[in-house]
Amino acid sequence: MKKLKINKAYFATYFSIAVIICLMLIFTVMEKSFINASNINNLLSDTAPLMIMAAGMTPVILLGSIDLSIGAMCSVSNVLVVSLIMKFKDTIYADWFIMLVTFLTTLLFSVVGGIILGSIHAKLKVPSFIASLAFMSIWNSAALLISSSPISIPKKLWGTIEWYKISIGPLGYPLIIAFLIMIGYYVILTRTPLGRGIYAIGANERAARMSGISVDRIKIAVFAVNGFCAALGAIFLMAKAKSCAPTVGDSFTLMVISAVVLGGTALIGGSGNILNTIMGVFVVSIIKNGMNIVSINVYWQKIVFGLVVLIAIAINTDRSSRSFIVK
Amino acid sequence: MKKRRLMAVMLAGTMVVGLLTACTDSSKVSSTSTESTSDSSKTEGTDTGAEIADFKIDASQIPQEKLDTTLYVACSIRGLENPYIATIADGMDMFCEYLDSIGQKYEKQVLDSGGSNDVEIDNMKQFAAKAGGNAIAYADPNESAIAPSLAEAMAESGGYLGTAWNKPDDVGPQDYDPNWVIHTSADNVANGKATAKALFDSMGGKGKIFVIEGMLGNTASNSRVEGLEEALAEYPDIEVAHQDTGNWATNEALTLVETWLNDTPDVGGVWCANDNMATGALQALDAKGLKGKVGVTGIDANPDIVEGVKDGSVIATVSSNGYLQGGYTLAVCYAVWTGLITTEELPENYRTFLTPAIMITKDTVDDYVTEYVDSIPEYDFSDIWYCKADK
Amino acid sequence: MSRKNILFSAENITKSFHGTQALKGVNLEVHEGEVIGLVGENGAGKSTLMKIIIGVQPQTSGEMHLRGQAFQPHDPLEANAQGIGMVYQEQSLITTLSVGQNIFFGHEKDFMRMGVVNWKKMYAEAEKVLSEIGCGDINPRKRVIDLNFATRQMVEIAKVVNVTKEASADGKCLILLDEPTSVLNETEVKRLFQEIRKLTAKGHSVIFVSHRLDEVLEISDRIYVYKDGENAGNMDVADATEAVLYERMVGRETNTEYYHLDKQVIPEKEVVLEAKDLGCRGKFKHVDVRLHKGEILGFCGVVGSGKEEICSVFCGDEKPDFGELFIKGRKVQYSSPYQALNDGIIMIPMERMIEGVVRGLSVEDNIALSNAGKLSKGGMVSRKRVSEQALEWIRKLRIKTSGKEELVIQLSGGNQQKVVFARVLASEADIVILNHPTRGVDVGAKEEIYKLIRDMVAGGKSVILLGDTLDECIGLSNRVLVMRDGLITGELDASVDAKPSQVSIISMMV
Amino acid sequence: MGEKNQAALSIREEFAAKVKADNRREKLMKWAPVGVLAALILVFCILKGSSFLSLSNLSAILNQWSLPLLVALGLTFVIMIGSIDLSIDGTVGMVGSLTAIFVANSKNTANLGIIGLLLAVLCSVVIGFLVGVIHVKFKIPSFMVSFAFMNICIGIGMLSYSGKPATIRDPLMMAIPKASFLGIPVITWIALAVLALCFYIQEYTPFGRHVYAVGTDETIPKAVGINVNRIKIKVFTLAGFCYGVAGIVGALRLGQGQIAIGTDQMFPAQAAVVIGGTALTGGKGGVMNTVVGTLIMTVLINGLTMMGVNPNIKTGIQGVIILIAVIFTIKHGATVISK
Repeated sequence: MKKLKINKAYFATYFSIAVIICLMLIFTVMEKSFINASNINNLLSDTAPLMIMAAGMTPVILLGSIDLSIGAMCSVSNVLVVSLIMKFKDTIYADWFIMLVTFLTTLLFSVVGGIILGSIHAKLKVPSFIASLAFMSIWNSAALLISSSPISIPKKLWGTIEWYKISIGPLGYPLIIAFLIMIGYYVILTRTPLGRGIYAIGANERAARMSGISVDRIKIAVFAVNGFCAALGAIFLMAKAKSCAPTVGDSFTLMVISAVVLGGTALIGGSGNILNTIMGVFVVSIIKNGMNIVSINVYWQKIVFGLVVLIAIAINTDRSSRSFIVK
Repeated sequence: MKKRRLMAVMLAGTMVVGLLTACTDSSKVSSTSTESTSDSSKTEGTDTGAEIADFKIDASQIPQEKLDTTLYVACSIRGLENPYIATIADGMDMFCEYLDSIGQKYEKQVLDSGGSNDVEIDNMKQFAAKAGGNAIAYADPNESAIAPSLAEAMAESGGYLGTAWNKPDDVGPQDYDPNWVIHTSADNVANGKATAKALFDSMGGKGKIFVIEGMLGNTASNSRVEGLEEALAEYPDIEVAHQDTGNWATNEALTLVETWLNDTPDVGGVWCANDNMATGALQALDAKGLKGKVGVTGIDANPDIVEGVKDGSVIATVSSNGYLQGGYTLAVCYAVWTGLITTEELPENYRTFLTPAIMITKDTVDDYVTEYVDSIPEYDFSDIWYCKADK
Repeated sequence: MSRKNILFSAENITKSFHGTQALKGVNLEVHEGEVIGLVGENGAGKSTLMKIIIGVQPQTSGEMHLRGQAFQPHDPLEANAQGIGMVYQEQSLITTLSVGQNIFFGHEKDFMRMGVVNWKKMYAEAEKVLSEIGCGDINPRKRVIDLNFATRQMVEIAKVVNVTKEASADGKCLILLDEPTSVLNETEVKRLFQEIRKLTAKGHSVIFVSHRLDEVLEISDRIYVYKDGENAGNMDVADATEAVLYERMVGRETNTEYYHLDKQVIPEKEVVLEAKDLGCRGKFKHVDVRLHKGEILGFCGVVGSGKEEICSVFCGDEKPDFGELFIKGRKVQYSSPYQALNDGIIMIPMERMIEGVVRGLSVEDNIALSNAGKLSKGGMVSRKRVSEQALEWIRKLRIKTSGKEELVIQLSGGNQQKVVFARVLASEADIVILNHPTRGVDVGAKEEIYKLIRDMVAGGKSVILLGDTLDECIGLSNRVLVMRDGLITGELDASVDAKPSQVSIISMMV
Repeated sequence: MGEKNQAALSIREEFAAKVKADNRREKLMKWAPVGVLAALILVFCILKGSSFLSLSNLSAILNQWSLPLLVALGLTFVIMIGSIDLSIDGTVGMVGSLTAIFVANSKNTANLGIIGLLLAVLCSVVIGFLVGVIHVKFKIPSFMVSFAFMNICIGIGMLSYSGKPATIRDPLMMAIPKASFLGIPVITWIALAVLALCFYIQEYTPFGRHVYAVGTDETIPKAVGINVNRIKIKVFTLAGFCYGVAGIVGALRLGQGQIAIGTDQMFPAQAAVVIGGTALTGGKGGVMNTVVGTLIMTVLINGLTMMGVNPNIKTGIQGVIILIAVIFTIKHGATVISK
């Protein structure tokens, strides 16, 4: 009995690992350079922004909510941080100081943005799907208003983003930060009253409220942290591309949510965990990376991606409880 | 300074039209190039320049070991929905045929960014990692800002990259020696201006126009609009009735023109930043029975727009000649990879330069069709500098 | 009575879920024109058997016969077609549709003409069906969401009657009623029973499942008692009394000291909760309440008298429109139960399955829900303390579970309730509002709960009690407040030797 | 005692008044989307006057309305059963691309005419069916299935013309977008026909009723013996049909088949459906709500475009209006649960 339960709890994780191993085997057989050091290095470092945003999205989905504005929030933060850096272009401040000020301002902005969205969702009872959809439009506009065109960071300020290249062994700095955030979230979700509240709200909001859990506050906090993660992802993207673009986050929204769900976190909330999200993120990145490495015809890439996602989620979905309603 | 340069380009553009009509016999399309000068034109005329200009790939000089190494060839593009972009991939295929002919072992692939900066960088990194130094690539950076990152991705593994269209002003191929070999561009400002002027002339120099921009914040779109604005300055009687972005998309342009036609039914012309949007504008005009009466211009030379030029509903479009861009950029990179040429030998104006564009108007359309539509042009890729507009 | 033809029989039905046996081989025989009462504790297997009969889930082994022929429905529709219909414990009406559409839900084809549903005809038919069961006053065009629960229940019965009526043209039909009276008031129950008698007079049969033994005794011809998934008795109603049934169900005699009166304590002077002229628009008004430390304060009143709403205000779930609330002498204004809990007030909600437990979480996590903060050190919840606490309460309340990690959803209904109690008790709140604490709880568990309540008070807590029955309210409380139409109409002392009579309270309630 | 009776009476009256007020509010809420639409029209009339109300602009609005309406109609049913469909961008684009290569066109020699259109719609119907089947049979959330199919369909669409979109040459097909009947564009008539079909399905077939039931509480129809899975599959198939017609309309309007026909259709459609008053939780709303919702979005975009509002702000304004519309039309209160 006990064994059965453990199996169930980590069902998604086991299958995700299986999916990842299968994918890696297939790609390696097709093109052995898939497994070479520099590609694995790429795979690991390029995953960082997606990983961070997925970390932020996981508790949102655990709540049973959804945040479609994450991509747009990423865009607006991305543009904001670079335009702030540009303000310092002709000053004499040290790189680290510029970095600190601009990053903190951007992160603060995103947290405030998250709080506004969270408050509208929690206090005014607007479904998160539609509230965040509206905010998607608003942030998109904001990003374009801050800068309608991409800005490159001038060469003399490249010092502000050199940290992105630092790596310890095969793990790049960004991925280490992403993992740290993941660990942080793991601790929060499993070990703190906040985390238990998140699961309880996701599984039964009414009961959670009646149990004396501060539902609104937790929701707002989760959305705030989600905004933070989006901004951090945006800063990574900025460092990676040495520039910003007002549409940079667009493609992330669905990708992030898919990665979380692919990991096995249920969209209706209340079940799933952060480890699964890591797996989900790797499934998505490996598919994308692998398809390029084995040079699948571009016209076919989307089709293959769709099919592999479908197969992965089909393997990964916990269907053990028959009565479960899937929406 | 910039203005003057543009004027020169414009002049050259109009000359080309004339030239094109004059000489159509040659199977080589040497005469269809738009002459222009580049930023670095000052160095022109030096001895090295002349020597370099005559450089040709001599297959016999390529070491056998290089020929036997698998060379990874790629073009990194924004997505294959757009006919122009598809011709770049075709250009790569044509270059690969050349590689076949000289016995080079290779593998080719298309990297599709789907319009995302991040994906494009990731793709390039992955491609470079896989090739481990034996790589040449053409990249059309999604935004100018990411060109250095693409170059950096290539530099890390030692491959060779040529970019087109977009790069930041303060960074160039020299910053990533030797891996960022060249950067080329069709002259967006000139093209935007040329089509605008053709449109205004067709309207008799006065009247109202609609302006449909490309994606907000896109360099190509901004430069083309810049060209348009320059043309507007020269034609004071032209009034812009409406201006908005169509996001490069046909349906959005359709919606825009449909809406605008209601309060400005007396519009004289529609200027579009690319042909996809021109298709939409045409469709909206057609629905109101104004097709052929209200002139439309675009850029890219999509098949349907070229046809439109033929039947008179489109005033002008410009072909940036993706075959040439894709194929020759790779050819230059190939020459560097084989070691036949080194980046140090290349003066600045051989690292960053303009590629020839082909203006298509009613007068030139037939030649264009015979040359590029009914047959695929043939290129001699050993003559790597053929793609240089000022050669 | 049982000399009539056998309509339906089930022999040796077993059913196992996830390795646990819900039914260990039960038998049931229904004759034509008979009302069968089916009683048993929570988890005895009543509902499981109902679901098997109606075809929602198949049995693991055993056979069923209908009119002498083997009967094995694959879905409820098939059961319906053969004359078996069921009214569910959970409300099974679609609230966004109208009454008529609900009654004929799944049978719209009968009203199709040229691919279009003839609504007019359907509503006319619905009116007929409703008046047949004596509910002609319900407008079939009304949306279900606009009806109260009692009316909904009648609609539900109308729906089942309609379904089975069709099949009964040639034979007799069988209607399963699973806890149909739980949301009905007394007059409505009466009406329901009339309806049942009308049905049986026509030769149809009914299986009636309920926790209320008095009702079962009133309506049934024959009673089956199940215990732990096995037959524990089968008797004619003439041979049955509440005591007999109770004994069969729990296997022991009723404790004479049912309410543990010996443990009733005299409250202290200290007022822990005071309401002054509290009011909620359209719900209650002019409510003045004082709750002393160590007191059990009972609220009596019919459904809709406002007692539920007062509790919602006390525990912070609703905001009052007028008046003031003082907790331990401090004026408060709550906007969420979270704030109330901080002041030591918590409620055990009535709908425990919906509001009380998070069924997707484990037993230990549920128990720790209301006091996670207290179990944490430096912001981290100690897993050890959570599981220690869970084990303690599992032992104390005798919660039947395979382990503290078991998900609550896998427990039986009664045990889920116990988990709620464990959570509330573990929360260390000192003012506990008990909203129908014994609703849906079997007799054995009831007694345990009474004992718990006594222990709580003895431990210095104060309790506001909304009793499931009047008897319970009187028996447990130190003081009883009677409510009617949103007003307090009486206050009665209920100390050990001066318990008021039910009659005196009822006179103030209605 | 007398005084207390008085008070009791007033409680009852209060309660009755409250219920009445709630009912009135709810009824008012039902009409709120219509109010928003009216307000928008009024604002644009005042600001832009005759040109906004001109016949040609009204016809343009109808024309622009057709495609979002078709897409949103299909989505309405999906949302009513509480599911979600992300495949829109892909299916619409795919059908648009396929339409152009099935009828007489500049790319190949196929000339299937009307049959080509049917074939194209069939493709999306099959996709919808597959989404539904995989969703219910494998118990995969519709979010993920439709996300996968969005990618697959975009792939198929792109593959079908390989970078060089086909221009429609069929004279009939070329005439349709220009034609109008009774002053209303034929394309709008097509959309209205599908609207009528959807309304009929919703109101007059058992299936329509069952859709509401599945959205409200799946266990109920299950208990009555209705095959919930089949209903869901039917809903996705119907949605596929609507997207298919939308794809054809898009292709005809453009005169060309390209994947961009479907681009960015999905999120506005979701917004339109919800603004119209269909609840994301399922079971509430309907086709007519969607009509209003899509009209709000179309009029808004049309008006903003006519006023020449800075395109950068345009999407932001849309977002704010979505937010306002939803905040005013949903139930608040402590006990409401919104996810």
